[in-house]
Amino acid sequence: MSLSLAEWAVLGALASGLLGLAADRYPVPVKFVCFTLLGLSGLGAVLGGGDALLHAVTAVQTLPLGLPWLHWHLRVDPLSGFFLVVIGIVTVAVSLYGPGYVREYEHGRQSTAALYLFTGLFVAAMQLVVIADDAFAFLVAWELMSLSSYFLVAYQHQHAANRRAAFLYLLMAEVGALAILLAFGVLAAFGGGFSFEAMRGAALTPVWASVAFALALFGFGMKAGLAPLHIWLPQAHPAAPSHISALMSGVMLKVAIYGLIRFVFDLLGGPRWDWGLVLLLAGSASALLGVLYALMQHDLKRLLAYHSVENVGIICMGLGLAMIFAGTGHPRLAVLGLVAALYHTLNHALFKGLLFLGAGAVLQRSHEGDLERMGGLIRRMPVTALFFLIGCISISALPPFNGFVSEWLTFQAALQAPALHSGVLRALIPVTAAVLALTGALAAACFVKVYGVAFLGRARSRHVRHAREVDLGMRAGQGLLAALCLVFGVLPTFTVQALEPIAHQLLGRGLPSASVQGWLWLTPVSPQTASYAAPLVLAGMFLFGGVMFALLNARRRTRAVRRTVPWTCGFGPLDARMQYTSTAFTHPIRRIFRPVWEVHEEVEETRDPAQPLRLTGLRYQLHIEDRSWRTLYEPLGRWVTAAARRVGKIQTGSVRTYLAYSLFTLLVLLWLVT
Amino acid sequence: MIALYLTLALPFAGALLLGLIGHRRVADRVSMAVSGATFAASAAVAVRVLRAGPLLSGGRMFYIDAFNVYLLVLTAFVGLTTAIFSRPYMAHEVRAGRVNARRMRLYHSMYQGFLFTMLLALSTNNLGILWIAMEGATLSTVLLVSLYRTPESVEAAWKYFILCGVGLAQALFGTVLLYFAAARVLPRDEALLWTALHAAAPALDPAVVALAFVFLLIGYGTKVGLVPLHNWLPDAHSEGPTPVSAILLGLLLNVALYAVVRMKMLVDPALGTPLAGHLMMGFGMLSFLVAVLFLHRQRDIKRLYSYSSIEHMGLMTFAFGVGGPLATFGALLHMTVHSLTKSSIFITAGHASHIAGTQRIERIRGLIRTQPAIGWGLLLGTAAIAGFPPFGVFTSEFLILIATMKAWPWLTPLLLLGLGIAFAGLFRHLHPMVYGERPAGQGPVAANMLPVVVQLALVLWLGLAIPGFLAHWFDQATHLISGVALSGSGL
Amino acid sequence: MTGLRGLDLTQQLILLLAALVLFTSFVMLAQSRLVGLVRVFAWQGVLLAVTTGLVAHVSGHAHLYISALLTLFLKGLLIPWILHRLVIRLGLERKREADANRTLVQLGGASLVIFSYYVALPAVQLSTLFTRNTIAVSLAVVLLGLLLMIVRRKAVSQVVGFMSMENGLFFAAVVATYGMPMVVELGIAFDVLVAAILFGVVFLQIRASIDSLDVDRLNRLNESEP
Amino acid sequence: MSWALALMQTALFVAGAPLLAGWIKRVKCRLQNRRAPPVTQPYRDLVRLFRKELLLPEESSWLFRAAPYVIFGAMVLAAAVVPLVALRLPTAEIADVIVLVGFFALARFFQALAGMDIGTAFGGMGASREMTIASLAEPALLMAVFTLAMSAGTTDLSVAIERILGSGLVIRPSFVFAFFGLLLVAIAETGRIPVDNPATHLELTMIHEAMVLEYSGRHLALIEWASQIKFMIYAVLITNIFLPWGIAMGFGAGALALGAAAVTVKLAALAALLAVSETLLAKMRLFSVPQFLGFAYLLCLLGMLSHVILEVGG
Repeated sequence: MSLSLAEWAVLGALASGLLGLAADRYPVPVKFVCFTLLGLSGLGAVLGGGDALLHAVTAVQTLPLGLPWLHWHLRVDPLSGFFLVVIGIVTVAVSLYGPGYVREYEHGRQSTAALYLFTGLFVAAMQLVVIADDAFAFLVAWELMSLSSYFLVAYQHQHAANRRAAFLYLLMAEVGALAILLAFGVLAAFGGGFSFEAMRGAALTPVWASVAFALALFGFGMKAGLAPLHIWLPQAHPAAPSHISALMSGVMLKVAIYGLIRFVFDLLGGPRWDWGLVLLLAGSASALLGVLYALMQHDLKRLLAYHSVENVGIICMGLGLAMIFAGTGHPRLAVLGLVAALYHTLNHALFKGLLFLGAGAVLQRSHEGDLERMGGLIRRMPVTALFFLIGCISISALPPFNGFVSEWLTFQAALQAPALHSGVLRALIPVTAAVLALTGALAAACFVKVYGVAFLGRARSRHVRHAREVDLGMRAGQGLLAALCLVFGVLPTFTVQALEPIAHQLLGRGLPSASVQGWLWLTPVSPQTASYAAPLVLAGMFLFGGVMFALLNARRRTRAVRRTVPWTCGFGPLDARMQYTSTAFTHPIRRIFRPVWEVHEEVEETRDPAQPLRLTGLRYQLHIEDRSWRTLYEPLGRWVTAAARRVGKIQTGSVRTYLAYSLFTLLVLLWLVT
Repeated sequence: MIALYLTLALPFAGALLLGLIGHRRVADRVSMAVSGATFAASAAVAVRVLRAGPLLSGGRMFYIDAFNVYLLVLTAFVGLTTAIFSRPYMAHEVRAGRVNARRMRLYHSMYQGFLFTMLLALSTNNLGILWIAMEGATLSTVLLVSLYRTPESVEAAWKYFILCGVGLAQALFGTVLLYFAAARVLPRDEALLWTALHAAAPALDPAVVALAFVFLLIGYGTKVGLVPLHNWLPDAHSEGPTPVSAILLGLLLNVALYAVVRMKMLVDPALGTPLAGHLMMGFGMLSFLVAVLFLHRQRDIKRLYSYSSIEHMGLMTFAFGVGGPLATFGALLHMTVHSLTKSSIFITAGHASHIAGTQRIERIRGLIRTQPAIGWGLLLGTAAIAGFPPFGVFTSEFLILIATMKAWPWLTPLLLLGLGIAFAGLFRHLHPMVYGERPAGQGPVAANMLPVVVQLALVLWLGLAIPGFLAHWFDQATHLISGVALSGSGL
Repeated sequence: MTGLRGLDLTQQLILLLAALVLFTSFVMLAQSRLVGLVRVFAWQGVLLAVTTGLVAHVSGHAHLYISALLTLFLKGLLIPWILHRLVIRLGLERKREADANRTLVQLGGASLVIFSYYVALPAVQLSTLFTRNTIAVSLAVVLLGLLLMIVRRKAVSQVVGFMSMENGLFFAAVVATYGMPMVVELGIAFDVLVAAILFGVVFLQIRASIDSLDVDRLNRLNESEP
Repeated sequence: MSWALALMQTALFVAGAPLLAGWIKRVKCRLQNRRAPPVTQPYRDLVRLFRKELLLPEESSWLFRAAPYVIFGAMVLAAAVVPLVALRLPTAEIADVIVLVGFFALARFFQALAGMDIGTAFGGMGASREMTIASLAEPALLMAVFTLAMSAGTTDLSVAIERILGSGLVIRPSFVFAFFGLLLVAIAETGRIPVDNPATHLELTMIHEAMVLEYSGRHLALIEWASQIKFMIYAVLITNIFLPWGIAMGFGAGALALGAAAVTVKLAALAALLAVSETLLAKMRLFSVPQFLGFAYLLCLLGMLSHVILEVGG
């Protein structure tokens, strides 16, 4: 039932892709058929995955594909079910949003066929990754996912930046995939087979297990965008069309998380606490770096991409905690960490998808990706603005929306550190928790900036001033995700219960304490330790705020509220350039955390030659670069080029030299064999 | 039996015929027809072998087993597709005045002659004939490499001729040594028959056989393009007409590697030591690593892809050297998918250079916007050769990597490094060629994309699922070469 | 190895010829004028043919007589004639080519001979034919031919080197193993012939493209320039 | 019963907040030899503001109008969670201390957005500074909270206080650090001297005021009130966590009365202390605030570590 649904979902996505090839002949019908199929595929994924998750189904099947002695194994279990649901939800939203969004590509010189084809392949590949049950099928699906998304990143290839981004993306995807392949290779070597079933039985020596873990962490971390392997992410995600960015940021990163969980918790047979520590530290690092870099961006989609790095970091912190607890024999707490991580996975898919869709809407209507030129959109695009606000609140982890719940759970997991024996861990974990707190606060600051600069205040450019609200489908796509953000924020108890089968599958126990006091109260560890009644919080907010509103606005219906010019120290009329820009907004933070970025700042003063004291013009330039680029990636590139140059010298072009090579080789080999 | 003789006779007759009428307009159609017939005949042979197992012809001159039957078919097939491709391509060259009718006659005749030598080398049972066929392959293509008579092409032809000639001379010396060793345990007239030698291999004298293998490895390795004997390869492939490059890359290298492996199969039981395997691993790894670095500094599109061929031949040689069912199976599969992919890449690359009017990479721009079929063909082909699923190259590389992981774990980082660098080297040049705006005054050209489509489709098919009979052959060949069948070893 | 005492006259003659063939290789290394080079090459061919004949006489393999004639015709007459024609036609007969340090090359050649003897030892132990250690000689001839190709810059002399490599091979085939099966012999002979003709053609092409036969000027296709 | 009590306590909290503010003003004036306004002055201000006409800046959107209610709602909700007079009230279970911090963050979020909505330089400036300071203060606050939570084994305030009470009078080094850390954070978060001066209207120095510059009438009243509540929450947190004695464990009238009295005394004392410090200190430059908060963060970290190392051992 669930597996067949999942397979139908894959087929649906494939069909949508293949049908897309006809887009040049019948643009409009093909468009709608494609997105309908995509939506159905998403729906199928949600249903199939949901069935597997809620009823803890495990179904396996073998397809006559692949190598003759290694057919493709498929399998649906609660874990893959959960990720199917995640994929499905965002896919549905995208399929609602897409038809409106691709309109701007229809009249470009680019045929939309490629767009539809690779979108379908992309979704199908992601769904296939999570239901693959042997290394070969997994890798095929995985690479297909990378490849198709690469073509989508390169879709608008008339811009050189996109081409560079696509190249970098595919290169790093390839390297990561090779690492994953090796990780599977280790397991296969010990387990004597490529099917996950055989790998589960592999009895690894600790050293080889750690090697496998390191390879997997490298490979999946590169895809998930863990710092400092994140470098491709902020370049590739903005380059793709926005609904694809939503899929990549919202879902593809999650598929990498899935791979990590599947590999460490399932195949590798039980995590170890030191791996968990590594993951925890890596997670904290990329959470903090991600948000700090995001703060300095003024390209909306780039900024969102950096926030993906941050959120992946948070997810990995949860996983790391789970591994530490599991490795030190506290399964109950391990479950808590795992649930927190999975919950945040779901949430990030929702709000990051929502935010990218919103960014796409703005981009389509105002043709502006740069915050510095936006402003006042809340009046031009009220609905999009509302949904985007919900996204901002959720990602800033503010109650009562969903982002808060998962971070709260992560905190709760971290606060259980005293249960550990090792004093080092006990001291270290709370510190990482504080890092998480810092991250959350900075994220809030960042999204105040985004929303304030983009949607509030006055428009900073003509296009933005004349932007119009997007069409119904696009609004529906955003609305769906926004609604889910609220639902999963207000009903955490059910969500946690729904996640329990996964915990049972991976760690052998659930989280019974979470709902001992009924659906209203979320009490992850015990009612005594911590409790959170999200529905009551929502109700309370409405109660107190609403009561006040009612009290205060009951009278005075008669006279309309007067509007006046705000106070500007008496300088003439207010204009848009008086507002704080995004660069200005983050200036204090830039001063405080200066060493983190590579900041190039220069001020050019032009003075009146007649009287040198008079300043006629002032030009301010600010470039902020990613440090890891300079310190890690450029040296690598230089090394390869240098090596290539050196090797090139052997090919002199003189045939006599070549003959000498031949003679020399001959002599050496003869000498070797005798 | 008849089918086999036909497979050999058709291209030979074709060579003679086209030597007479090659300058006529119908020549290209005749060439296509002959190649098609050859392909059909080879397919018949394949069916025969599939039904009745290995086929040893009367007089034991020819021997077809699981190892060379699919190479036979593959060779005939690539010969056919390339012939199809060469029709519009050479027509364009004639129009452009780069070749005249006389040279077209040479071209067509030699094309068939080359196919004949390839098929002969594959199907013969006699190591001496094998050598003769290999030499014949060189001789028949030298003048094709220098067909354009540009200084570069002549230079390339010279290097090709001299280096391969010297190499093959060494191979002949190896053959003589082998004969010298075999003549003591076998009757003189059998001493060069591969079947007899294979049967008597354990009795051969190790020392002499080791010597012989060195000469054979260097000799045929020169044709495989193993570093440091590879220097002729990029020149010959970049300067000749593209169809010639396509068949040289797609077929000649395979056949040379086939010869090396055949020798290894003789040497291993004779020596009882993994010497041959280790030598091949060393050469393979060296070629692989050096070639991937070369990729980065290319300025000529066909040179670029010839270096990628060196890389892949190195990988296969390495895999055969590793031995064992996994690696051998992977290498056999890799031979197939590589020649399919690479020849289709050369087809598109040829058209691309026609579009831009040059082979210089920095002048080839905006292919997708100019002629989507060619742009996408090149892009997908390169993605396939770079080892992206669902294309078959991924499957073979997967097997090879896993096998290396099992046998020589500390060599895998080198392989990974190489694959990464190779990927970067290919795509850094590919991106500006296929993407971007279409340059002013650049228009589409007449092209027949059927071969590309068919070949890439085949590669895709092999990536998704390997058909039973092919898998069966691969498995038998694996059993022949490595002594263990993959199906038995259990995946 | 047992001394020469055990061998009869013809066998001793064969060994002498082997020595002579080796000697001609050295002479080629020393010979700097193309015409002279070709001439020495012709002599090598003739010696080869004579050797083959003698071996045929000793071993009583009839087909070796054929290959002896073949050798005489091809290596002794035809190919040298073709090369000579080419040299004349390309107007190179007066040319002396200045190559690398003569004595150094000779020393290198000598060390190659020693090396090939060292390499061929196992084969020597194996064989019971009286001509066994001629393998070392033929290997030396092959290597010397290769050396010649490396040190000479004129295309013609490279071809001569190549052909003398072939001679070495042929010498090995004949003397060490009393010749290969007939079909192979014929095939090889055919290939050599075709090769010789093709060389001629390529010469003309080279000449046409860079109007010289200096192979060092054939270096446009390289990777070393930035 | 208990719910009624909880609501009453919340009401008391909300009603008492202005009083605390008035008390501080009064003490300060005394210390600075000025004529002090009556303690009830804040109430009068609020009432006057509620009466006054509402003016909106021309460019402002619905968010500008909604913000005051969200802020006020969040603050009252936060107030409902904090045990003022009695423990074991059901409202305390709605949210633990982390959620409390979340409420503050929510209020701040909307405050800052409202500041940016009007499209003047001041709004942006205030928002930027507020978010900067908050992003440094919040982790410090959470560190202090974590110290408490880990030593009490819970993040639920009333349970924590109960356990601290139960453990009797023990001097915990971690608490000493956490106390001072929390104090500094509270000063920064509630915009008191030396971080911010609630009384100033000099544009370049203001932080909190800059955001609410355009608010008037009932909106302004709500915001002022909310900030008074916030201040009181911090005060109550500090007093009831670190010196919980006197708080009512049961719902008996006597216990409640005692609790009320106790908390009043404690708050008055704390407020006086604050007033003294505000009189002695001067407002610091904006960019020395990070050092100030860094110090607070350090204190909280030390508290945490000393808890882990000295008190748990291992």
